[in-house]
Amino acid sequence: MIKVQEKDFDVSAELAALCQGRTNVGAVASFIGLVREVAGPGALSAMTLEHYPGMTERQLAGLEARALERWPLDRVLIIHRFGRLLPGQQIVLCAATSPHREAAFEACAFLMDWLKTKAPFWKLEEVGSQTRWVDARKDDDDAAARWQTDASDTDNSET
Amino acid sequence: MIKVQEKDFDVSAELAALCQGRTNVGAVASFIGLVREVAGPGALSAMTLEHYPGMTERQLAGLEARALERWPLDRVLIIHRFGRLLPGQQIVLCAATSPHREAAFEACAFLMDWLKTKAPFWKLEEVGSQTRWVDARKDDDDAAARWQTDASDTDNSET
Amino acid sequence: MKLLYFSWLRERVGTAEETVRPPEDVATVGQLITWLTRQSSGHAAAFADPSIVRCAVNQDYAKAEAAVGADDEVAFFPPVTGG
Amino acid sequence: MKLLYFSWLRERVGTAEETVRPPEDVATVGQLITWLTRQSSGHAAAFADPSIVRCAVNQDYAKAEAAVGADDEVAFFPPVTGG
Repeated sequence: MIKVQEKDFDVSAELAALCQGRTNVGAVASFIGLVREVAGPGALSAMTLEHYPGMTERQLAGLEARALERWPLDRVLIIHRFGRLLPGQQIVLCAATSPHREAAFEACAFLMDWLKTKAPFWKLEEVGSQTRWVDARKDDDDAAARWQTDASDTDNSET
Repeated sequence: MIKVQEKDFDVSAELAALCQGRTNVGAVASFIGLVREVAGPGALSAMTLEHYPGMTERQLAGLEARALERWPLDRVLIIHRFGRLLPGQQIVLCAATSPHREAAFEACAFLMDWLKTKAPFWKLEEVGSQTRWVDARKDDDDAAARWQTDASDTDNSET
Repeated sequence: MKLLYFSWLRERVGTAEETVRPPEDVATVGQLITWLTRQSSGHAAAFADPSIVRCAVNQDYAKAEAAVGADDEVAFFPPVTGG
Repeated sequence: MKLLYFSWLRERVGTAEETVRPPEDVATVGQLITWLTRQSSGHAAAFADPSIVRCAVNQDYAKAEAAVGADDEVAFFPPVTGG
């Protein structure tokens, strides 16, 4: 399940809904990304997430399908917020449910690595009265690369 | 933080408390273990978790300390329930928070693998009118073994 | 052809969205970028370093050699930083 | 010496807890197990396959060669299955 939304989410409610009536689910691996106060040059006062409506949903749905195909999962959940967020607020929730924990953990890490490098979101940091667009991290590309299985996984490389 | 309790827990509230005021936490990896309805010979009607009060807290505190030493984490949370639980109910919550997601994910998987092989809990399954003690899984020993760094990590092997 | 810009590419071009009619010999993403850089100084600034520009055609990632046509939605943006 | 039993070891021995005074030549976990198997048929059944019995002395895992004394809390249980 994919949700792209401005409003906050409740982790307990979202995970409970994901597992509701799924009697073979023993493992729920999840990840929450929060706005950190630490920015490059000083304390962050806020962060605005811009995204590409339409493409975002399309990319996240493709990511969900890929995870479900690759691991023996029951369900996948990706919630990504957009708009202006304050330090400590929730940005993203990824979860994978499965009969066993290994698949759930691996799929959840996969979802985050790909989301960081494929989902069309851009972060604008506010530090004092200054704003700056966050640069992509080489580390994130490397993290995503470890999951590559074919050439179609390299889509976000140079144009 | 370690909690060994009979009552249920609220994931949102627990994770929010873990991150409260920790402005450098960007990543929260967590795992929830649920009672599966699927047992060996038939549908599970309930499961009772017995544990060793005192040793449980001691082992989980040691596990927490080991994770904090090994990864650049902010905090660790382990909540494990005991008593009689029904299918779909929550057994365990592990979480690790960190500035970055790789450490949080790895530490969370480590916590679960070690908890499965070191924390003194035993599951008694009820299937119809029969009860049986769940056997330890060789897979869990193998999963824990991949984190071993020294001889002291092999404590739960044969007496 | 509908063009969309995001993040600092949007700021440099000066608009989030525009409709263009490039000449017929503009048939790929790479040719479109070359043509766009000549349309304004804002466009030139946006595409000054093509190695940090990503493209999507009809909401899927596309490389320089990908085909583009009059009915396509083409988006340009920096490497993504969500999550 | 205080002994604790958990899970099916508790069921086989027939008690969760007992206090014992083994002879002085019982100085290790392994020697304690050997001595216990002679105390009752329940004890013998509990320790029939030592490879599936785990031990903790004062709440830390202990192997067969670990020392035990009169003031220790010694627990026996099967491989754990929590989580």
